Amino acid sequence: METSIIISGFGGQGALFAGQLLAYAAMESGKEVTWIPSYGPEMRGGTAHCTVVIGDEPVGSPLVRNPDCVVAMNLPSVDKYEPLLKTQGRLIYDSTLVRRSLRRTDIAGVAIPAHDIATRCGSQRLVNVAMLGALLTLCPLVDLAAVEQALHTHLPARHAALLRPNIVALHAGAAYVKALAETQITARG
Amino acid sequence: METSIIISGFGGQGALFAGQLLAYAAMESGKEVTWIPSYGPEMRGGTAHCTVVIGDEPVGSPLVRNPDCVVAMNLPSVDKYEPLLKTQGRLIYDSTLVRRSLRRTDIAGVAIPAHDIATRCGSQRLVNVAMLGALLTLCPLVDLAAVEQALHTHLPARHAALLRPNIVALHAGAAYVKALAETQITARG
Amino acid sequence: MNILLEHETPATDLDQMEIVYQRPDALTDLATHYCPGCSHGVIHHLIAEVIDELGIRSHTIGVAPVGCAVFAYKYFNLDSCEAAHGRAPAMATGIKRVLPDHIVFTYQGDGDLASIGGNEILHAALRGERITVIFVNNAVYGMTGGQMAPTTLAGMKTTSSPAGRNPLTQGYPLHLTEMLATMPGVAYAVRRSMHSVAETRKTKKAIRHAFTAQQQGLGLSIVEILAACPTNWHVEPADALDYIRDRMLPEYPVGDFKVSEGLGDRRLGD
Amino acid sequence: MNILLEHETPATDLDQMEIVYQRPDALTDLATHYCPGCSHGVIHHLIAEVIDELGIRSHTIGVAPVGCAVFAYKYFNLDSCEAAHGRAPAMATGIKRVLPDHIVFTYQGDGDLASIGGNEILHAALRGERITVIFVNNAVYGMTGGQMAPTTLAGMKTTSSPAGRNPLTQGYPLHLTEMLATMPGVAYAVRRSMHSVAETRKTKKAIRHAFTAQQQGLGLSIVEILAACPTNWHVEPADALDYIRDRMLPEYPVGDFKVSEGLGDRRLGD
Amino acid sequence: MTRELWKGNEALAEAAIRAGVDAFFGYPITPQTELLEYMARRMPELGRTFLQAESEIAAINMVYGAACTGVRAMTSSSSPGISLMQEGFSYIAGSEAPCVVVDIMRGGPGLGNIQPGQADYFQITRSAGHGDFHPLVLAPATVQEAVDLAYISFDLAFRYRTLVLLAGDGALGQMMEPVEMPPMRTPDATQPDWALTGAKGRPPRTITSLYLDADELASVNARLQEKLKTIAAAEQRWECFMTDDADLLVVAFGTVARIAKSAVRAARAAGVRAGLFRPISLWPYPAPVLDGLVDQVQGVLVAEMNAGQMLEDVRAIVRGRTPIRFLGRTGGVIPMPDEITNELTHMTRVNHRTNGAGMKRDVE
Amino acid sequence: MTRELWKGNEALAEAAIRAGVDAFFGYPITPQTELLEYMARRMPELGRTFLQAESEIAAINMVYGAACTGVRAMTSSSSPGISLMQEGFSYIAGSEAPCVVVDIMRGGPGLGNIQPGQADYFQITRSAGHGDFHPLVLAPATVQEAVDLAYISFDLAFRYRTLVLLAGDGALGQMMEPVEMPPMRTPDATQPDWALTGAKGRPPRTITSLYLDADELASVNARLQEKLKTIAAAEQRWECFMTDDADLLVVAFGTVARIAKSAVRAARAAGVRAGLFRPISLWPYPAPVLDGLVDQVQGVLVAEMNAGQMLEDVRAIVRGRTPIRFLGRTGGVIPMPDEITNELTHMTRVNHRTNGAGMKRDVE
Amino acid sequence: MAKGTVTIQTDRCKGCGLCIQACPQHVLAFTEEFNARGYRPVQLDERAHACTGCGVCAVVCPDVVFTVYRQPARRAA
Amino acid sequence: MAKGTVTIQTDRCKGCGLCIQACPQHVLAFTEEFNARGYRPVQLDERAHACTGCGVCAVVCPDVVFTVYRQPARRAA
Ligand SMILES: Cc1ncc(C[n+]2csc(CCOP(=O)(O)OP(=O)(O)O)c2C)c(N)n1
Ligand SMILES: Cc1ncc(C[n+]2csc(CCOP(=O)(O)OP(=O)(O)O)c2C)c(N)n1
Ligand code: SF4
Ligand code: SF4
Ligand code: SF4
Ligand code: SF4
Ligand code: SF4
Ligand code: SF4
Ligand SMILES: [Mg+2]
Ligand SMILES: [Mg+2]
Repeated sequence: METSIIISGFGGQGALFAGQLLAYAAMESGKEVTWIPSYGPEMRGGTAHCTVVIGDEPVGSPLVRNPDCVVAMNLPSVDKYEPLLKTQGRLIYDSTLVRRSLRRTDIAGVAIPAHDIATRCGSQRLVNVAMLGALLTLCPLVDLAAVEQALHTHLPARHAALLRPNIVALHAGAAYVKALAETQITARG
Repeated sequence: METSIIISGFGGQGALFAGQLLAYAAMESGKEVTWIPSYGPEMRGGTAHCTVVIGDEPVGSPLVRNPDCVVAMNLPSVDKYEPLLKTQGRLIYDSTLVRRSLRRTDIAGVAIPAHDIATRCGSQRLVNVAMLGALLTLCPLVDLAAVEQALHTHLPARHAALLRPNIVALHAGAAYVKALAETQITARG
Repeated sequence: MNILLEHETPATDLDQMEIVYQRPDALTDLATHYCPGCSHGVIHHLIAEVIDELGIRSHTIGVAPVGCAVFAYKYFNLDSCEAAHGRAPAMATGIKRVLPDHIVFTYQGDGDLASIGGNEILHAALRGERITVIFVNNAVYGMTGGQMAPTTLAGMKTTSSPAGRNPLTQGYPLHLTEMLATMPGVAYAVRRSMHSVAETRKTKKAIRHAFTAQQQGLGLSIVEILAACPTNWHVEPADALDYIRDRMLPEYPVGDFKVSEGLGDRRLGD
Repeated sequence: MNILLEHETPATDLDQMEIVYQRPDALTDLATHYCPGCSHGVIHHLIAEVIDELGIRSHTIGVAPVGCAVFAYKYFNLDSCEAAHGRAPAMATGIKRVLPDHIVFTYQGDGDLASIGGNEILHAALRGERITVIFVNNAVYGMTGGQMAPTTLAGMKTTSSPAGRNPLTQGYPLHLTEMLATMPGVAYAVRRSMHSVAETRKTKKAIRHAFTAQQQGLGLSIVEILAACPTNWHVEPADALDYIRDRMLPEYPVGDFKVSEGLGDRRLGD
Repeated sequence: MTRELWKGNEALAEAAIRAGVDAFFGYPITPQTELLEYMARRMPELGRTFLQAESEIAAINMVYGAACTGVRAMTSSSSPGISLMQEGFSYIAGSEAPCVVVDIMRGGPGLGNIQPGQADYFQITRSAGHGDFHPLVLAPATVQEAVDLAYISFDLAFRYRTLVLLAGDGALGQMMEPVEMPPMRTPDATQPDWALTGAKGRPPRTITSLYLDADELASVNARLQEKLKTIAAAEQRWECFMTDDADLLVVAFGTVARIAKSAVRAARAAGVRAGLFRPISLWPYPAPVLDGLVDQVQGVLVAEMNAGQMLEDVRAIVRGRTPIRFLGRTGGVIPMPDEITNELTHMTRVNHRTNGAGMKRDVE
Repeated sequence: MTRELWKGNEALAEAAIRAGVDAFFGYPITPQTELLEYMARRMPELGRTFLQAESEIAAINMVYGAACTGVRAMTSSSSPGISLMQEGFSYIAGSEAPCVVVDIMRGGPGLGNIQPGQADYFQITRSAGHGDFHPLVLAPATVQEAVDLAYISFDLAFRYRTLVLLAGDGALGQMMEPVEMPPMRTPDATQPDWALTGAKGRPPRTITSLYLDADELASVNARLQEKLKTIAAAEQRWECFMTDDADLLVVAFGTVARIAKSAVRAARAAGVRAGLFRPISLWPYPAPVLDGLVDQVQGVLVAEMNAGQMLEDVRAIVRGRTPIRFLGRTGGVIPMPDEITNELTHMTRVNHRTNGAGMKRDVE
Repeated sequence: MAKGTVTIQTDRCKGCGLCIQACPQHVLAFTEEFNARGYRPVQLDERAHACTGCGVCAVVCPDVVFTVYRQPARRAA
Repeated sequence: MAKGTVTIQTDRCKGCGLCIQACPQHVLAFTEEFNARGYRPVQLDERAHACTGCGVCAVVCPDVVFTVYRQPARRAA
């Protein structure tokens, strides 16, 4: 079984790093995994995304047409990936930036106020990790502890000060989804 | 039937031009013909030669391993081509420059004092045409008239003054061979 | 947070006013892919204005480089093509030689022009090709993510000179425009900068002179422009302009290295 | 007419005498393929003498060009290789970077160095590669039969400029050495000539300085040498020397365009 | 050994470093640049040579020069840069300098784009420049395999005095995957007996590709051809995946092959007995193995990220014995597992030859 | 018409001139240089463009630029120079600029020598640069045919917006032969609707090979492949010589083919029913015709001045139906008619497969 | 009435801020909102009336988003 | 006794004449004969004794055919 996740946002929002964290965590959990970025001519701005595929056997294609899960950090990402998600796929998006409701009814969409959560945790830049926490609660691909570990090991030294806030944001994102689940998970965003 | 002729000498002796004259004459006589130079890294000096193939059908290979006729204007050319000549092939060489006698007995070698003939006709530079005249007398591949015509048409304008001496040398070379034939053509040079 | 409307319109009554600046004809209506604060956009704008002012759009042919400006052919509203990396001067030569009455310009980055394309510009200059070269020097390879260019400053850290460029092993910053200026085939060779409004205006003038030199058939004209690459310099756009002024200018002073007489007489006044 | 003996020996009793000139060690015993009177042979001789004098033969590596001197690797009695056309400075860079204690030199014609190989020499100079470049400028492509080179004189007829080089369309003669001299990476850049015995001796000195500059690790050293190609100039060997003096020198004056201080102090006296 | 997450380009660089590469010369180009950047950081730390060249042409000629001295020299690039190196490759082949070159292929022709591609197949396996030669071309399908092949590449280059080309694509270069890195090798200090090291106490050596005399050059070529024969016999590499009982055979290399593996598994799950033949050495092509498999299967599906280049090799091996179908993707589009599976299912349905649209087609 | 004696290189130049070539950009290289020198003399006389470029790279990019304006532009070179043009070829293919390039091949690899060769076969028919494309490659065997093909080369280049490569070798370039020159054409003044001529009274035009979006580049490639299919169907050229009743078939192109003709005649004289199949278009390869001949013969002899390049095409066409023998000459050595005849006689004697020495070998 | 004004194609603005820094009248500021490309574009702020139509913003803007208007010069009458 | 002399590797001489022109003592001349490569090589002429062993011929000869000998400097005794 392979699970594919696309994490997508504006350049600078940390989509690629979130994907790497997930990949590190998956590897440390003994899974097979691939991570691949989109790479284009735009150096800054524009939309950046990465694809992570996690499996029990060596991963075939590192790229997917129809992902199982999408983490969308902005509207263009929702626009792009909502139609591509697999049936019964999961779409987590930032309700702070994306105001429209989802169109498909055969996917599970979860809106999380990631921007607000991140700001509460200390910085707008934590949106990516908050959403990763949310994803991993919705689809328990790896333990949050493994992501925490990955953060410890791979957060660039110059961002050491952000380690704790990152961990807090990860759990805050997770907590939000858990709370939501405890009330109800709708099939519509 | 194809007849192949190699004309060979030191660079500057006019071997290539003699070959071209022969090729022009052959073409004007309605034959098929190819002419090809040897081309090497040495710009001046060294040995230069060309190969002319004359036939009734379109010529196959413009290069030959074993020529029918060789016009050798110096010793290295004799050294190189004597062994390569076809059995019964003709080797015309300048006895002024080549003092050794030929080794093969299965070829027809004709020594002509081309240097002397040329000098008598007005210039050392006429050696090539004198030897061509000799060749065409020995092997009547084309009429001397055709070569004369070729000289008229293709002697570079800046050498116009040499036209008559060239024609004289052509016939002088021919006359020498004819005289020789009238006495005897040996199979040894 | 909301998505804004396409145009933010001011309260003032526009009908009463004259338009004094607007998108030049010689630019298409496409949004560029450049990073925020990238000088390429401004330089495109300047070139387009000059082309409009000289009224040459319909017989001008542009040659885009390989570099961040690779899509320049989409942004200029004129016939244009995309050269192989560094070969724009050769391609422009091919065009100009068969269309001598047209205006041909190349638009090239420092990697494109001064690194891989050094021989093509050297020989185009030697031959005095009547082309105009807009040489955008941002001291890095922008498009490929900030590697060292021949124009990278001594000590400057890039992704391929992580310890800072060491001139003793990686070379000294290249002053190509000065070198080209020594060649008789070059009619106009100057350096300008984008670090301020005033300098930007001078850059535009230089671009006009360069095109004029071509119109007059004087030889090759080249305008080197010190330009900002905020992304690969890892600074904010506004700071990038200071970086040009404080770091690049000392190594690359602006100046006129060659102004052919024919041009000087008629043009340098303005 | 007879073939001569291999050696013509003089009557004098040689045992009584000292040898003052003989074939240098750094030349192999091969006869060259050069045309009569070609300067390449003399220049090889000078280089070999310098190498012998400096005692560096056994740690010197030569890089031959594509050009008439393509077989230089056969004539020098030292480790050597044959580069692709124009790429000798890149190949020499590769060698020198991994063998920094060896002496590496390229031997290149004007077509090889200044035409197709313009970018490789430009950037080797920019980087200040510690190599020595012997640049044999005979103003034509010798090997391919006398086509125009970037250094061909204005008005000079070649097989590819049959009407004489027209600088306005075919470019002005290229002064590459002067251009390279402007670069900080270059330690020594001079032009010399082969047109007389005195000048030939000066050429040899320059070659020695160039190798010394490399030994001292000062940067790239280049000696441009005005050389005769009697064959493609269509003149007799002796007249070719006059041609250098009368035609080439006015365009390409001999001179020291760059002599790095380190070198000047110690060496230029002799 | 520990598994670490490595980006393909950086893993290739690190593997070459551990294999003992002495000198790297390169020029940036997407999607290969991280390799160069990694070298820019690491090589100086290790006291080895890194130099950014002014162009790919300079880079390959620097590699050529360094290799002539007997050190381990390499460069890396992507398709347009590889085109520019063709003359250099030819000189290297002619003078038998051992070099390693990495090609992280992208979409073409021309500037094309920076997405993954496999359309350098011809220009690296066939010509790689004028004259008769082939580089030894190895095409890894995973980052781990890229590491493993890079690790042995210099051994191969030196054993045969040949150019070794590691051929990946943008996906392999850009992706991260868990890798076990091999240990750092202690560089071998013995100098080959052809290397230019200064003619001290021995006759001078020359390295050249010039042989003006036709017979001499012919004999050099005969020797080169003999060497190629030796390589062809000894260095074929391939993987057979589920081929034992396969009715249908997918033939694919590199990234497409790993995708095809998923497709084969899916096809099996759907009851189609598919298998995968994956050439690892593109030159020498592992023809005998494929040849053996052909008789056993009812059809062959060639899948490539190009318009049908390896396809020509497969056709020559199959020699009409079984139908071949081709699935080609160009422009940086990567074929998805289900597309390959669909082709396989399609092939089971039709046992006559049909012509698919676009770049899906039945070849014979 | 009058027959004149022309040197191959100069005849090619004059034929291109009579075909209306507007611009020539080139760089000297033996054995092609006379073509450039002829252009240097004649083009300015006619008021057309001649420029000696600083390198082959500059030359092909000048041709590319000039071709973008819709004029007839060409260059010429020989093997190492052709290697240097590979990137340019790829850009030209990607942006569909019609260009003509002459390749007078010499011995390789590397600097090799200046004698005749045919070892660019792969690099001109297969890759010619990165990405998926093939130039239209025409290989004349006589100076007359060189003239005739050069005369139509621009028509082909413009009809298909493709690169046309005229592939000869040093022998063809250097030899003189009688030729009937075609008349001077009056250049066609209509400008193609894609040409860059200044956006006067019309929307601007752009010529590029860059398509960052994978799907877009894929569709460009699909279009290019369609075009190649059209060319492949319409532009096959070949000559069959004495094949009607042939038992043995020689397959050869260019200079080797003309030599093979003599060999076939000689073989016939010796009672061996030999014939010659001569591809004139090397791409598209005239496969159907050869395919048809294969069933009729008892063996095929491929003769080339390389180590076996076209051989691969022939093998793929023969598909094991009949034995193939290969006679290869490299380094500038030209096979002589009697060597080919000997091979043919040898083939009649042995009807089992043997392996010849060196580059004579039985292939299958 | 203002001497000049500008219109701003906000969907094109990349929020680089160069115009804000260059405007001699300091009448430009970022919006709070993001545009579709994820940037906070520039707008005339509450001091818009102070715009002179000098065009400096148009000169420095890399994304050519400004159209600059100016009050026609009054004839001295 | 001559102050100096030279030996000439005549098979290598290409008859370019540069040495003849350069020799300050005018003691060099072409032979009448040709060598194996077709050139008329140089020899010391009848004035050979005038050779000073100055080495100019060796400096200018492209084909490195000269070995130059000189009478050892006599000690002033
Ligand atoms: C032959 C080739 N080599 C390398 C590249 C990769 N490449 C694309 S742009 C570029 C450098 C661009 O730098 P510069 O010219 O300074 O332009 P900038 O992006 O800075 O404006 C390189 C190396 C390529 N496309 N083709
Ligand atoms: C790539 C390539 N292009 C062209 C040539 C042909 N070629 C050989 S030597 C030469 C020019 C040599 O001229 P120069 O460098 O001036 O040396 P010279 O012969 O004058 O000493 C050329 C163009 C080649 N061998 N390779
Ligand atoms: S990377 Fe630099 S040069 Fe390229 S678009 Fe961004 S800012 Fe401009
Ligand atoms: S052609 Fe000129 S450069 Fe070449 S060997 Fe002859 S004289 Fe020397
Ligand atoms: S026109 Fe002048 S004053 Fe008005 S906004 Fe622009 S820069 Fe400011
Ligand atoms: S300069 Fe242009 S792009 Fe930058 S903030 Fe101002 S309006 Fe926006
Ligand atoms: S050594 Fe001097 S004097 Fe003697 S031959 Fe030579 S040049 Fe003349
Ligand atoms: S200089 Fe040398 S080659 Fe020339 S004539 Fe004198 S001895 Fe002979
Ligand atoms: Mg740049
Ligand atoms: Mg020269």
